[in-house]
Amino acid sequence: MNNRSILEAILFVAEQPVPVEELAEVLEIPVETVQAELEGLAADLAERESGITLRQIAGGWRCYSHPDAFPYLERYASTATASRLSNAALEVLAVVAYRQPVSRNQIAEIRGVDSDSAIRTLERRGLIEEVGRLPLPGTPTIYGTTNLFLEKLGLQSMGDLPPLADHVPPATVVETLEETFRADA
Amino acid sequence: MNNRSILEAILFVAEQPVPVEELAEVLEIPVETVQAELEGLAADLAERESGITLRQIAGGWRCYSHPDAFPYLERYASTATASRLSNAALEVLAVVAYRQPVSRNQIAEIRGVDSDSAIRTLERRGLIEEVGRLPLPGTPTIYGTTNLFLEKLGLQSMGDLPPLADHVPPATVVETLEETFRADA
Amino acid sequence: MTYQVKTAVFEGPLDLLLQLITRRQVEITKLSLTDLVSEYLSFLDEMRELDLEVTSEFLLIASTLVQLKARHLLPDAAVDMDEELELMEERDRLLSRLLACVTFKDVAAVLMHRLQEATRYVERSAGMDQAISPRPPEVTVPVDRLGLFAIAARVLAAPNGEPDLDHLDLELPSVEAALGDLRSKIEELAETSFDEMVAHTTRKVEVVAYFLALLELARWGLVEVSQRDWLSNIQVRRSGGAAPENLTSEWSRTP
Repeated sequence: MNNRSILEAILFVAEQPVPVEELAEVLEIPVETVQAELEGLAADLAERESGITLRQIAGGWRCYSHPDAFPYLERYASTATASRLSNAALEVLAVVAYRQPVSRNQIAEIRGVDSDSAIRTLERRGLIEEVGRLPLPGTPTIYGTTNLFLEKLGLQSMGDLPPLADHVPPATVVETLEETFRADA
Repeated sequence: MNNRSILEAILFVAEQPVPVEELAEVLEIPVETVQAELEGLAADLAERESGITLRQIAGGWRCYSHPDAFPYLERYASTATASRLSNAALEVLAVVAYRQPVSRNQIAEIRGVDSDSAIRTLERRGLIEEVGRLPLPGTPTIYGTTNLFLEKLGLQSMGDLPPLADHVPPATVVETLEETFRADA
Repeated sequence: MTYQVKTAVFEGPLDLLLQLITRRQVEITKLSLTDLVSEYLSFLDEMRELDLEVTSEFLLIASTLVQLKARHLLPDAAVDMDEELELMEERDRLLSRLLACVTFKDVAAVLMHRLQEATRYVERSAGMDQAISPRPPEVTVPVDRLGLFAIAARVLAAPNGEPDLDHLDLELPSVEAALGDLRSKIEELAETSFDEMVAHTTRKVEVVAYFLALLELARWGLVEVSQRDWLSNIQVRRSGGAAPENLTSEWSRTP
């Protein structure tokens, strides 16, 4: 796989502008080479009239959908798939519902994966909201569910959610451990 | 902006696989045209060795980074890769995939060993789920695979799984086994 | 000791039988029922000695095998037709279960391969850019309260997924290596701070390894550590004492 394709793959999944130095480090090639490849890639995308554009912005590079596609994206956003929450978003929603108030880091820790974009989605959809800040370095935001959440789930109050405590016996953890020791021959 | 670019832009922002019918509605063109354009786009991306691939999966289309770029993405994001399933869990998953809907007892019968903890693991990972109850004493739960299973395995539908017959041991093995166990040999 | 190694690799009676069979697959055409039965039985003995759980399933298979072997050794003995039929049925059942077991083991390997392949495809989850993204008119939550509860139970029950020892082994930084590094640094510098010592690390777990190593050094009396208050940098100073011979850390890895 060539450098340009690797850069394309990274910028495809990136959730914010990536500084050219960071890309150079990941690929273990000089910064100048990265810069040249990115300029080439951006020109390429523009030339073949791709639906994706690559732009140097806010100290880094990032992929965006092409502005001309905007009216269609708007229509797509109102379709069933786009307005349905993804599996990742549902998992984050479940965590927030049962563990609120909860911080970004706590959510990521529970799920074992970075959950920032799912959190953003839920915030944008009005299902969760900032409810405060933790008195820690960086004063991390903590999240809780909204009234819209109650409405969407047909709940009168949070008390209507089935209680979790009785359903998570610590035994399962023990069993998982046990299985890992036993079965993975 | 041409149809192919619009589709590319939509699939770039999509957070889950998008059914072809939905895309047809957004673009107001026939389903067949969309399907053809998507196949063309997928071939295009593959041909120019793009870092992005387009795949038909779990009932829709979705963009992914190219698998060859994975080691670099891991370095970029230090992605927590999903922890591996144990052999026991994989075997249970295989049984459920091909014999669904299937009960706990039926699974244990096939594997010759109690499989409860592996079933729980798979359920927790969202790969299998309760799909009903048998009308028997104790109303045993029966299990089936989920949509997440399709997605995690890169399958479009259950029909994409290789036929079970392909995995039955070759005739020579069967014969030898049979011969060994034959009393009047 | 070898028993434990052996017994750890099979799961249940069918699995055991399969392993005994495939162990000789080199010469599968010369598979002898007699050998197979004696091995199976000796295994059951071993398991009993080790106090492993021998279920009725193990015994059932053993008795079928023994019966088959007896019939095998005495082909001309007068037999009860009913018993004979029953034995044949039992044999066929065992055979078909073995075959099903082999088949699904094979499928499991394929599924694992596919799962591994699929994780290499990474999807974009950033969604639309906030600046240009239109607000969706109506969000749909595709589950009800019980569905959400089920998801919460699943996600919260297994923080960070399954514990996987293989992974741990590969990815955990070694405390021993950190110990070695710290010792040479402290020899060189005489006085430094914890922040400086871990300045080169990139992962939190590495910092943890260094911290554990530092505690170990302090315990051995090789360094003195001090801290002004609980958030301030930890100061590390080489203490006068010579290093005792043959220090072993409790973090040493046993092979």
